[in-house]
Amino acid sequence: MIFNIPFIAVAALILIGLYAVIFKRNLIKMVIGITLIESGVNLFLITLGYREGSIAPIYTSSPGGIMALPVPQALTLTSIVIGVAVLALMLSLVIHIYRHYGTLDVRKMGGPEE
Amino acid sequence: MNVADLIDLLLQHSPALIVAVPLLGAFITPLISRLNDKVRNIFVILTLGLTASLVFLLASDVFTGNIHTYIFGSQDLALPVVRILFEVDAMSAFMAIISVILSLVAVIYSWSFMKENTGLDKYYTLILLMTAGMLGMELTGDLFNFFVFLEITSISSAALVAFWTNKAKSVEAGFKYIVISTIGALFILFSVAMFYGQYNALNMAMIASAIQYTFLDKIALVLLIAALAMKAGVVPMHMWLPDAYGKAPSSVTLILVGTTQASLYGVFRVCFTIYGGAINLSSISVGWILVILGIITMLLGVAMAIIQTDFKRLIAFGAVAEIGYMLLGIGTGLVVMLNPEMTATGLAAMKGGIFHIMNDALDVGLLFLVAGAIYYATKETSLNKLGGLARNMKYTTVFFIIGLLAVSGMPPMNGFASKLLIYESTYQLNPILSIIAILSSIMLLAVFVKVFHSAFLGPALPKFENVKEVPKSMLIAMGAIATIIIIFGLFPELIINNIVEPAANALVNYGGYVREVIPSFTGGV
Amino acid sequence: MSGMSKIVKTISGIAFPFITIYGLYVIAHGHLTPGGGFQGGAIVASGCAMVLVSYGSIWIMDRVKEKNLSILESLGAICFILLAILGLGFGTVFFNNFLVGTNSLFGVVPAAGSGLADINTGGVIPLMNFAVGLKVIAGLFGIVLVMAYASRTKEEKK
Amino acid sequence: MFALEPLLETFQTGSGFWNPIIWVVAIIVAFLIAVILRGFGNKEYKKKTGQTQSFLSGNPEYEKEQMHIKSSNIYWGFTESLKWVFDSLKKMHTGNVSDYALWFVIVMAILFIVLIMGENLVGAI
Repeated sequence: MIFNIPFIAVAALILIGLYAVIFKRNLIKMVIGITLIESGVNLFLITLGYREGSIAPIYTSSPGGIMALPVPQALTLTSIVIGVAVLALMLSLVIHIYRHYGTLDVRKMGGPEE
Repeated sequence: MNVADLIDLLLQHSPALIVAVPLLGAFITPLISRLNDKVRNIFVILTLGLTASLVFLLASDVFTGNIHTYIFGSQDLALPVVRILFEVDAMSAFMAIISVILSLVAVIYSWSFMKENTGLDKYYTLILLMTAGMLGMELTGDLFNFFVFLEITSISSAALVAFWTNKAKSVEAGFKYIVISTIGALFILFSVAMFYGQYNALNMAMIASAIQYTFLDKIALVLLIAALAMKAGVVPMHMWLPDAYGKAPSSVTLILVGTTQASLYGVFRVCFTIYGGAINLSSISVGWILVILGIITMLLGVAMAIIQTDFKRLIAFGAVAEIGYMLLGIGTGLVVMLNPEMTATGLAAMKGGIFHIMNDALDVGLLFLVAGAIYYATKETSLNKLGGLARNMKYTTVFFIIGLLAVSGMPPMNGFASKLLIYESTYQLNPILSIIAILSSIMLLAVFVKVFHSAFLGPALPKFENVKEVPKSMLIAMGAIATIIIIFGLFPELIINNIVEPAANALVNYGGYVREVIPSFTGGV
Repeated sequence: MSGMSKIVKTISGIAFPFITIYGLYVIAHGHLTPGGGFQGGAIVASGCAMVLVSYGSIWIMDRVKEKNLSILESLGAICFILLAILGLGFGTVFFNNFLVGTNSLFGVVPAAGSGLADINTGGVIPLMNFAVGLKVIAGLFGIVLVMAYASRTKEEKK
Repeated sequence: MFALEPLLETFQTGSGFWNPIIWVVAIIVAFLIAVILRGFGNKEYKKKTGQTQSFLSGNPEYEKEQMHIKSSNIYWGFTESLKWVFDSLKKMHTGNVSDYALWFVIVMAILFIVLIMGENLVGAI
């Protein structure tokens, strides 16, 4: 039962992130929502690689015993790297949007065309 | 070493080189642009030309029925499933040809189109990155790798959509695009994790051989279809697409068409290959989902296109409508796949859908290039203010007529052949589908006739008196696509037999795809 | 961004070399311990970002040119891909670890089983870590620099 | 070396056929007929006479800008009669990223219901 807690956390993080993206009007808060979704997915990946009583998958000077799966950790790392790039791009676009419109509220921006 | 050996070696390593060459070129570009702008442009065109020739070399071999696997990092092929590998079948090669043609044309077009912009070294770097990402998505045989290339593509294309940072709308469109594509990509990663948790594999072939169609697999299927369909611009998740297409520079829009289709390729790969082992009741319901999404996409795209007054936004809605035809064709193929009486119909529908992917890329791409040419000449995109341009821009007008006829499926252009296949095969599934498809095609013609009338016909307007024909590089780019459209239109049988049919067969024959990696696999037709 | 108080400047000046050394350590030991090019590069870049915050973007912009950073970034990426292509040239396939077993630089194969780490192992992996580290340092610092420079207030622009 | 036959082959679609070459020949013939017919009329056409000027029931000619039908006026009747459709479609496109994400979640929910509940229903029947 205790091992289900990470999965509940994953679901909670993703739902909170989606809530922030869909219902928050501030662009920065939407960006935060996306990073929350990303953290949720990363947590899910890491949790998949966990084995009960395992140690970190470092081969040198290992005390023996079972190791956690290294592949999900590598995937998580890649996903974090990509997340950094996405975050940087989104924030720089937000800076540009703020320069043009003078606001971060989505309702006060250009809106639909035609 | 003689020439034949060299070509053999190149062919063997081409899957890796096709991605590596534009990637390397992307990072050399900022260094070269220190020297000279012209040298940089030539370098970028040469890089993409080299990539294109590698793609053609690989495709010429793959279309004969071989499947190429390329395993990274090791010479011993004993453990392919734990390594990252590229797996190229005819469908991948078909999509790679589309992507590389679009990128090459876009770069030639940008020579004049983007001449007056600053920061072009970054522009070309991003274009090459985007090309590498697209090609990677299409060639890879590893789901996580697919996600990585998807993200590379979306990051670089979002930056390119917002390239004109002095325009508020462009930046806004870029932001929308990156938000939407990141959410989609994260859900794809979530479903990849679900696969990894169940089957301990990231390899598409490995997952396909082990898939059980459990509850988690169903959730993963939902996430994958929804996320990839959103990236492909399927209604009602298409709304980012007109924004991004309409506000990006025209040369970028051309490649964006390629990226949406790479995502569409992802949908098909998921439905046919990864879930190929789970063909039972599911294939019918998934097929119907694709068909219904396709019908909605067609109708809504074309209805929104009718009321648009912005040139590029209108074409973007036309592009949305075109996506529906591909979904309709492939979905029909999926619906009737298990019905032994309708095998021929299913294959015809798949051929139509797949052929239409290429036709749509060319037709819509040509129209976007024409829109860019008009923007270049007049600095105007609103159709209400344009008029009488046919007097000053003769070649552009001819190219627009070709694009107009092709996109609305008029004979003898290429769009007709693929749409004919789709109409006839969907008629056998359900006549109403076929009628809706024909109706929206007619409406598409009406939409583009409206554009033709308001931009090119009418009295010569005084403010456009001094408008000149666009520079040569743009004409060459448009002419190249127009030529391909006419050739495809005049000889459809040649194209379908040699390129489209192998691709359709490769998509259906998932067992062959799996056996290439796991020789002991026995499933599949 | 303008600079902060003298205390912050002094402390960050003292801390910066340590952060940099630690980041470079993480990069150099990427093939032995957790970490690698990206993590170490992020550590170094965050040290640079600390200096940026304490001294202000205008002060940094006078000393570090964003153009040079982007060249460094490109060089890192080119090195990475060239190493992969060298795997094709010297070895057999793309990304092949052609240095392993050559007993040259990083080419020593360690004894099987667990034991103490030897830094002279790993083949091309440490070299790739260096390339990625270079790219990440230059890239992240460039991003932070450009963002800080772009978001400066109106008074500072004058 | 290069065979001509595959180029001229008729394209079989399974239940029909399509040959663009024949179609092109037919179009060229039609075009020639049109040119000949136009030639008959052209004889009586005299340039720089009253024949070349526009005639609007005797009213004076408008300015060029006003003569051109604007694109939003084309298909006016069609869009006007289906106004409720187009208005609701326009309302759907808010241009707001949050709504785009909301649509994504909605579609995901619908697909989920169709794929999971739908199959259970089919199984029950």
